Amino acid sequence: MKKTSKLGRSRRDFLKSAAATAAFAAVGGLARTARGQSNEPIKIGQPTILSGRVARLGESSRDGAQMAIDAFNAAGGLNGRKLQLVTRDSKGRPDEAARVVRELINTDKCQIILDSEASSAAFAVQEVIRQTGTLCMHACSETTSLTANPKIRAANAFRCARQDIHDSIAGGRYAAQFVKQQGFKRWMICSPDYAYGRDVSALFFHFLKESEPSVEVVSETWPKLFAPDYTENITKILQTKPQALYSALYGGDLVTFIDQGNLYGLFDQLTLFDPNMADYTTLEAVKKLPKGIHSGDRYLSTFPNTKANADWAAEYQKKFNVPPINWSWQNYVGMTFIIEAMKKTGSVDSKALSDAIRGMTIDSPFGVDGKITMRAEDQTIINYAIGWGVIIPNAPYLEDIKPADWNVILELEKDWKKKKGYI
Amino acid sequence: MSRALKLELREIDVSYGASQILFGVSIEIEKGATMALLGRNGAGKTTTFRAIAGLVAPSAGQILLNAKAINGLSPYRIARAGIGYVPEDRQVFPEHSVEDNLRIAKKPGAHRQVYWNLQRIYEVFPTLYSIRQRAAGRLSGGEQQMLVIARALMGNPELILLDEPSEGLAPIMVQQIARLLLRLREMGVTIVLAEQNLHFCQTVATHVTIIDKGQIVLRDKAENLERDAEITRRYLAV
Amino acid sequence: MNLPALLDCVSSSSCVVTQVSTGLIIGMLLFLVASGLTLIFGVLGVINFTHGSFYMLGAYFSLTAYRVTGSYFDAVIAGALGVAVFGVVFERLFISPVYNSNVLMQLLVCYAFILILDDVVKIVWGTDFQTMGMPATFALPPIHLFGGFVPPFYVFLTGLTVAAAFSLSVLVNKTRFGKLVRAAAVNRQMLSCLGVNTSLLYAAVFGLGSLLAGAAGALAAPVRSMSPEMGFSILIESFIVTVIGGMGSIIGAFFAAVLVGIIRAFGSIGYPLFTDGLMFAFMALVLLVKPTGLFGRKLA
Amino acid sequence: MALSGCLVVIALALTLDNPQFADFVLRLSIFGLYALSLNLLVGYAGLVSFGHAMFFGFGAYAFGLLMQTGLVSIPLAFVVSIAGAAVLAVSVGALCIRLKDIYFGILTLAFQMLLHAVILSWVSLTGGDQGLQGGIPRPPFLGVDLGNPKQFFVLACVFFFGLVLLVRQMVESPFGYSLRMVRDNPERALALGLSVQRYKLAAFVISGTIAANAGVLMSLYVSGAYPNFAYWTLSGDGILMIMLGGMTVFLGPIAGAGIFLMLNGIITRTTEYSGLVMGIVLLCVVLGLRRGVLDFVFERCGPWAVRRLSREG
Amino acid sequence: MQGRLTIKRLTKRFGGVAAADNVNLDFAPGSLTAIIGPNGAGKTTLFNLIAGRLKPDAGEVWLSGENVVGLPEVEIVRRGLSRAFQIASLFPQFTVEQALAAAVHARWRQSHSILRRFPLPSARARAREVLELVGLEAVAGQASQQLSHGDQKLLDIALALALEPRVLLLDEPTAGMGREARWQMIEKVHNLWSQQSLTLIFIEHDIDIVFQIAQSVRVLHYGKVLAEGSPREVRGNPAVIEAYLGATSASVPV
Repeated sequence: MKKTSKLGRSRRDFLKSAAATAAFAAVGGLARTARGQSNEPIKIGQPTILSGRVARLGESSRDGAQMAIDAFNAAGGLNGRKLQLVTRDSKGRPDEAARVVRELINTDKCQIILDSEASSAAFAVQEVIRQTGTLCMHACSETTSLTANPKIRAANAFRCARQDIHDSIAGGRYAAQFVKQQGFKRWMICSPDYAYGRDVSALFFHFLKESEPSVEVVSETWPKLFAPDYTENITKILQTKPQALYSALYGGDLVTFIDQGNLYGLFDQLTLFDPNMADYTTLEAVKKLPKGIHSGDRYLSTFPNTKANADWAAEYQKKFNVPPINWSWQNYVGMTFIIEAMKKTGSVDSKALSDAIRGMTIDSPFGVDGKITMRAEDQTIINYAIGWGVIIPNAPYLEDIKPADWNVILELEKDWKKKKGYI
Repeated sequence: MSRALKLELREIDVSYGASQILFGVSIEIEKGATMALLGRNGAGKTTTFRAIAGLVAPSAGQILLNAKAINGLSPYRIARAGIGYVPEDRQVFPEHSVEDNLRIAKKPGAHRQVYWNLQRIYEVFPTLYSIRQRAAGRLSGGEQQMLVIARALMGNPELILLDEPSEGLAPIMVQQIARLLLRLREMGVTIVLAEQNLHFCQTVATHVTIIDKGQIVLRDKAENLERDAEITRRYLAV
Repeated sequence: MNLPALLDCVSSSSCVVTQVSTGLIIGMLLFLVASGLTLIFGVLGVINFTHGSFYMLGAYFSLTAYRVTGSYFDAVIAGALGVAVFGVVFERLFISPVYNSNVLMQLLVCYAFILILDDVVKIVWGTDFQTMGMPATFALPPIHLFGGFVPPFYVFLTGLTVAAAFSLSVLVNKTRFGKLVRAAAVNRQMLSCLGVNTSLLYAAVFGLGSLLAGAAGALAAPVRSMSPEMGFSILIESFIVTVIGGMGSIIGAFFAAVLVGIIRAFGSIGYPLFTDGLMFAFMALVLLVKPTGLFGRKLA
Repeated sequence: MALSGCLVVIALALTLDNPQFADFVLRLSIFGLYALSLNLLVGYAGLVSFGHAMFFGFGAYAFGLLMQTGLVSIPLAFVVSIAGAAVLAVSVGALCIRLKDIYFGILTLAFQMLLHAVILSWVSLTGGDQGLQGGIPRPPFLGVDLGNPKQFFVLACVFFFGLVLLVRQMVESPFGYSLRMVRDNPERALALGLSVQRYKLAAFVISGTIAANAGVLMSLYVSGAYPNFAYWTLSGDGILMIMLGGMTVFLGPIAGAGIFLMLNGIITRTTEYSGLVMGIVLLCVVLGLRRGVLDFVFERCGPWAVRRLSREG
Repeated sequence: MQGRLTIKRLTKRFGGVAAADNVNLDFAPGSLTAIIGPNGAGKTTLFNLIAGRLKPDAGEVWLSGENVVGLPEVEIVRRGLSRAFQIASLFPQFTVEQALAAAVHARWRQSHSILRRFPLPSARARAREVLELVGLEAVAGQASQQLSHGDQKLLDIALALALEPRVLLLDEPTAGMGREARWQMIEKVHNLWSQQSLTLIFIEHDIDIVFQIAQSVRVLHYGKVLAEGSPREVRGNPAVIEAYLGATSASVPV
């Protein structure tokens, strides 16, 4: 209740202090005119990264969200009001992300935040919207604690992205089968030295060992994020001679790692498990894909192997002239949840939308059975497609995909949360 | 050194920031002359040289070399126009060997003439030949002084500016430098030297100019200096 | 910290061979970038903070050349020369006006260009990371050496860098150009008074330094994915190398690069989570004990 | 005069109740204070530090961590973090001031990056790259509730103006003049009996401590602390701010921080090529105003500004 | 012993060159002594050694009965020795009054005071006194860098005087001045000396000035004491003349 009044108040104050605001806004090079509210577009603020090494994250997030918005607007919008996406670069810096979100809410009058920040900035965004009460959809952060930890979770914040824990349970289970078949006992970790890399690696082995206690992590190596050179890590792996290697590297780092590893014939000597390999940009960039890498899917037009998914990918490709990637579908789905909630409530009120989204199930090409659910208890999505398979050099890139069993995921997740004291 | 050379300073003023050092200094040097610019510490000798060499721009007046204005040109252009400069503190390249110091300075003269090469330099400066591999920073003061004079010659200049070549040298070295300058004078090199040491100037110079507080107070031939004893004592010595 | 692992490694010859060769490989590319940085600082007195961006440009130039010509050799030449030309233009237009300014001004010009070049790369080559792929010539299995592995491409890279270091040292110590360069580093004004066009010399030195950065970028292209801001981590590392070796000392840069490579190679075994911290700590230590670096000239 | 300025800003912000304006004022307080503290070092003491973010980051983390323990009150956490920053500044400063010029700068940079590496590596304490998560609690103290945005705003403004006045007093005190002497002519200062090294150290410590204050304010503002608070980019931004605003006028750094924040705001709002535009703007400032501003600042305007300031005092 | 400066066997070498070579000198309290010698004789180095800026290779410097060799420069200043420099060493942006007040603060150990505004009234009053003493009242409000050369030199001396020294070292107080200005300057210096009960030691090139005011003269040459005595004695010394005009033996024709 407090939150709604806050939103209302800021709107009234905007009119009350229009002159002063205009004066200030002029300084900021921003021209605004007060207009009637009825056909004013509904603004959705999207803080993201548009510069530097992961600018691709921002671009594909924007494209994914835009695709959903365009469809909705073409169908008439919300009682004639169109949606408008306002995307801003935060450079991935948490304090800058916090500033951008405040600005989007306060100055640009965005009523909804589609947070397309990587993890550390997502936490900063969470702190801002906790204070403002604005509806927030995290569409990129995969760090479990963002929504799973009740101390960090916010009532008005949802996550529409893969989650470390889900990926890791799926990966751990998948790897356990191979351990059974091949007898891989000696494992090693080579993951990026930051929260995501550490968390997802720890979870993977947690669940792998749960099924196969004989597995042993004999050594670890932690390259820096965006490291240009992995030679020291590769030679360390060669020294250790593990049977299998788990790596949470992704994107350009993964490509560099594989290219440099190839020089040493690294992948002839062990089996690599990486949850992030099966993404188009990565697959197309690796010039010499080694045989037999096991990977989780990020986004593939062939998984789930449905017409809906293939159509969506084709439409995306046609619209933006690049293939969709993981962040594309996540933002698309995040936006879809928001739109569905608007349709249902006919409102843009944060509280009303939050209530509607909580527990909502939508039709989506990326769900295991064509549906994705926003779980009410921790406001995060489940039932999205997760599968592991073996990488092949050409399209469809991933073969022999074993879809994960969500019943198992949910069960193990629950146990784990209990252990962590989250429930 | 084919043409008749003439360096001319016309009424130049030089200031460093707020303090003016030179006030309307005019000097003329003809080819083949050895002119001594005498004056006490701080009289403006070094500043005059720096102005000629292009290291400081005069705020007024002109500097002409063979009737062409050279003030305002960058130092390397002035050097290429035929002026060799030997600064007061010598400024050898300390880590380079003696020979490298000379090689660095090697260039043809303003009219593409090449008289000075390593061989000729070593003939005139046999001492340098014997120490040619030594790092210039490790030479004695006198050796360094020889080196920088030789270095200036390697550029085949029409005129060399020597700032206090006798300063801080032992008497025996001063003698050697004096002999050297006389030899250069005989070879027809035009020399301008700044000095405090009157006797030294009387030995080597053909002309004398005395500068005091940034103004020229006397211009004369060296042989007439006895006649100017009063003035010299007043402006130079005890 | 994992001291037992470090001890194990040190007592195993194959581990020592592999990690030392690893250190050398890491050090070689670092040296190529750092040598340009140190050369420019030594002569011009400017810390070229855009050096990492030059490395990035070298990689992208060579990528484009490789895609056009299909020849890795051409790609490296294009990367190196392209960046050299860019460096000369950059020096003439943007750095030379601030030679006599406050060091902060030079810093700001460089910083501005880091920002600009990252975005230019983004506009021209796109935000996605790009890869060149290993040229067929080097796509060979690794060589076994005393129980360790060394990839042929790295052997080539190391050989080339050592050759470059050697040529650079000959160039700087034996040729007339080198003598002029070293003289300019000590006393630009006097050199100018000897008739040397030092502005031209400065531009040439800046061009040479840029060439080295560009060459490093081009040489690294087959094994490192490219993306905007890729110059940044290189800049930091080569800056550390430059400071440790002594700013202005090429031989210092060589030893420091190898040293940093070795620290990283063994640090990744002994202190896997603190290798960056190790490098900064080492740099601070060197600065405290000998501010001019291990091989630095004593300042006048 | 300053006091009335403070009151005007607070009153303005409260009556307008414009969140963006308040946000800007808060950020200006934080970065203005940070730039001002850096200028105490660079502008007044002539020590060009490339690692000033070390203290900003330290302040933010120390305060955030203390508050997250839930055991201490805000004033106590504040005092402890500032004292900690002072201790850090004394130890780092004692080492750094032994070096001169660029070497001083590089050594400060090395220590700053060392702190950054520690923050990234010590995950169990600092949260590594994720920073301090879950918000920073703001229990009420002495009748002040910082959880209330208005109260926080007023307190931050008062805090900012208080510190600005303190710094102002400092630069106008005999101590401040001693710093200028050490900057302009250390040899003469020594010959007058001033222990140059001690003054440098004092400047380093005071400046670091004030930067830590800005860091504390920042951690309260964003309700967290992140590794980039202690990263070189923030050190660089500080230098950018004082260069933009001017180093010889007392309020220059604050103006510079304002310009920087506005520029950044405008650029991110209008283009996604923020680096390109920011870079070009910077180039224009550095190369375009080079003769004007630099001469102006360092030669002509210098004595004028000093005179003007001394007349004011 | 207060104000006596005694130098014993002081030696300092730079590379192979001896800038001070076993120098023994004694300056009585309240005396006025000139040090002369050609360029490069080691005069300024001698001052730097006395003031503690340079550490001697060997020898002792006794100031008011205490050997100060090895003490930091600041400590030597605090024991009553101050100096003015050959090239006026000032704080260019300070006004004359500010500079003097700053020096007074330094003398009174108030330079670190943070809570009060610069300058403290007492220091300002004292600065005014020094100003009057040297006669710079008219330019009190001008920035140091805008002063005329002569006034800059005077301010430099005033800064040293503001420290209330017992021993004052002046390095070429008249360097770079016009003829008139020199005499005015030296007259002031002489007056200051006679009013302040100072041990005054100055380096000077203008020999007329030296002979006019110095009680005694020390001649340095190549780091050695070549001669000492009254001006008259020194003036007649052939070794001194040779040192100045250059050795006649140097003019051997080839």
